[in-house]
Amino acid sequence: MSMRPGRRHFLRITGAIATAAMVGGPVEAQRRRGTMRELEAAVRATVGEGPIVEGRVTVEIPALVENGNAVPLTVRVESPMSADDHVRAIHVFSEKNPRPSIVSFHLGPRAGRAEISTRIRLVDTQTVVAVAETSDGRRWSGRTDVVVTLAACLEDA
Amino acid sequence: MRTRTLVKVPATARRGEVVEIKVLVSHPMETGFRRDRTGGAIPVDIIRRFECRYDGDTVFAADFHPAVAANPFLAFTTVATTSGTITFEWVGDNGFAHRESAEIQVE
Amino acid sequence: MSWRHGLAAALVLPIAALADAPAPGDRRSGYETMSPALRAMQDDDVANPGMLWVLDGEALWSTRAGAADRACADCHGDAAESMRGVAARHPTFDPRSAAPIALDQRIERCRVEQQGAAPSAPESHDRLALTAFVAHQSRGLALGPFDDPRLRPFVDAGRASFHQRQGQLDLSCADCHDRHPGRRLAGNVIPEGHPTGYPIYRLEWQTVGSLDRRLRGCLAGMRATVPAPGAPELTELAAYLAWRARGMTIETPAVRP
Amino acid sequence: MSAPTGSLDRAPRPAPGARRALLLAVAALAAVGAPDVRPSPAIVGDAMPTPLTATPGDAERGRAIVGDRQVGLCVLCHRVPEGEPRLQGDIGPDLRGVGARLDAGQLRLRVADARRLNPRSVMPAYLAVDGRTNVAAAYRGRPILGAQQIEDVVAYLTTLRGR
Repeated sequence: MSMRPGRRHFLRITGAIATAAMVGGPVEAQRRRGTMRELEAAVRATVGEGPIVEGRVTVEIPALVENGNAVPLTVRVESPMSADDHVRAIHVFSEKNPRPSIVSFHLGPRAGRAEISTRIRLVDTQTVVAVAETSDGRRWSGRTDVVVTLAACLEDA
Repeated sequence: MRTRTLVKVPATARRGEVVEIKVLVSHPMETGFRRDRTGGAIPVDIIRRFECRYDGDTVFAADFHPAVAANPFLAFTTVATTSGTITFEWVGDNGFAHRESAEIQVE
Repeated sequence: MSWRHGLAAALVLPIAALADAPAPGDRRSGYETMSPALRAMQDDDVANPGMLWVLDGEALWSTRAGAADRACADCHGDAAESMRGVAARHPTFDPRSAAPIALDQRIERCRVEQQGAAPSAPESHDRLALTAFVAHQSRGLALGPFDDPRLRPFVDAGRASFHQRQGQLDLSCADCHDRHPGRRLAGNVIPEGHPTGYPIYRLEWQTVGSLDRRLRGCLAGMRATVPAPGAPELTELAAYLAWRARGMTIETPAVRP
Repeated sequence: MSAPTGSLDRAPRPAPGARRALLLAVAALAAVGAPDVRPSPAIVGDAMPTPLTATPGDAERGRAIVGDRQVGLCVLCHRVPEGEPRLQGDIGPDLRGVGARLDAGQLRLRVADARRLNPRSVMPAYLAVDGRTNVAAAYRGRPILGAQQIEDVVAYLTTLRGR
């Protein structure tokens, strides 16, 4: 299989997830391969083709989320944030939401640190991926798996 | 409904210090994926863009999609450069636009 | 708990209920069983979305309204002083209706009668905002003591309804909140059900809501008939819950999943 | 004193005086539209040995009912072998291996009317309609599960033999 190195790097992330999903049975594994492909398509639509290297990006979400309507999220990128070496943008993607794009942040050396917190919606237990673009034109990624609790009692049931 | 915001910017900072800014704005962030009681689709109504300017320069911005939670919250940082005004602007669907500002004293 | 409280509890509570309800010393607010992330959301006033309602209430407090063209502040002055402790006393016995009255109902009466304002719906934004603002003035204070003897029959009625199995699922409030707090109902940790933070910002709602709304949601989950907001049976239940949580700290606006 | 809760794993303990007589309303069963419902399920010891319907339970359908948070509701309180464990409750006994601990008749009684064995159990009587208070209009006169659904659930539970 011949692929450009960067693409293979990113697929390795999704491949690892698909392997992990095998524990949940072949149907689940296939479904997750599908959702991860959609996620990757959204990443490509946002940052274009070219290498995306796993690393430097930390996606922080509590291990167990009590409600998917407001999930605390912190993304952090290792970067000196200097005039000639800084993070330009961070894009956050969901694997299973109806639309993969969650939020994009635009920053620069005047941020001082590449660390942003917000609150997002996640419809289900899934993987969240963040891709950072640095001033040298390179891309980095990080991800985390989140378990989202569904409300037990629905008000309008 | 009125738009309310909560903004936290340190009143004073040392030059070159990295300061944390937190902002919260009231907005339902209607996703467009929900249905009302009669089964009709509730149209999407979200904030699309947030910008933070420091003495006129954009130092941070965010593009929101429907997956940003209701009453959007952001915490980010900026380098204290000079005494001045930091402004915050949220712009979204149906003509939504809201501005806030805060002063910072840099020593 | 003082011996006087203990004696009062022994006099008021049927023995069977005593065996089940968490002892006052062991009671825990839902705050304590939330994740650190949600506790942080509640604790930081800039991160707590409920504060947006408090802010709105603060603006309403000093806005002239109604036929009388009067603001709350015109009569009550600085809410930080005049409203401090008011939420801790509600629901309180209302001599005029000879029944308990909840804080939002008390505020509504004032608005309609003193300001000449148009009546507002129980879950309307303005009512929630003003109630959240007034209740926020009691943040950090202890609930109660709810020792007005005129309140007692209503607290008793509320207790009876708390222990009444109902709905298709044939469950009582006590089945979950007295007997199984801390256990998980699906993925959700069952709280003890103390009304210490209302109106609350509930992530499930994505907005601020009242205790009535929470109680109605619970009843719907039990597949029981759901009283209208502000119905006397809900206020009785609220009076019992407040009495049961007496001495606990007011958190308004609390954040809950 | 902590109250006894779910009784699935407990020794048979018929309720003293059986205050809640098991009135499995035949009318209610008819209302769910099961033509082959047997009229009067007998209780023997801690079991209901005779199936509620002539059609044998279908374990696959039972699996779906148990896992559905709006239908069987079982996972709200119980752990089952499938699905995300962190989304399952721990109020009632763990159902993994329950098929090795209890036979079909014992399971049937515990689903149909657990409170026959322990009136204080939070486990509702799934087949009963009597003695209910304040039932929402949409559910009035209807048991939580119909007779055939209970047979399906029992058929599934009997397959849960390992942990």
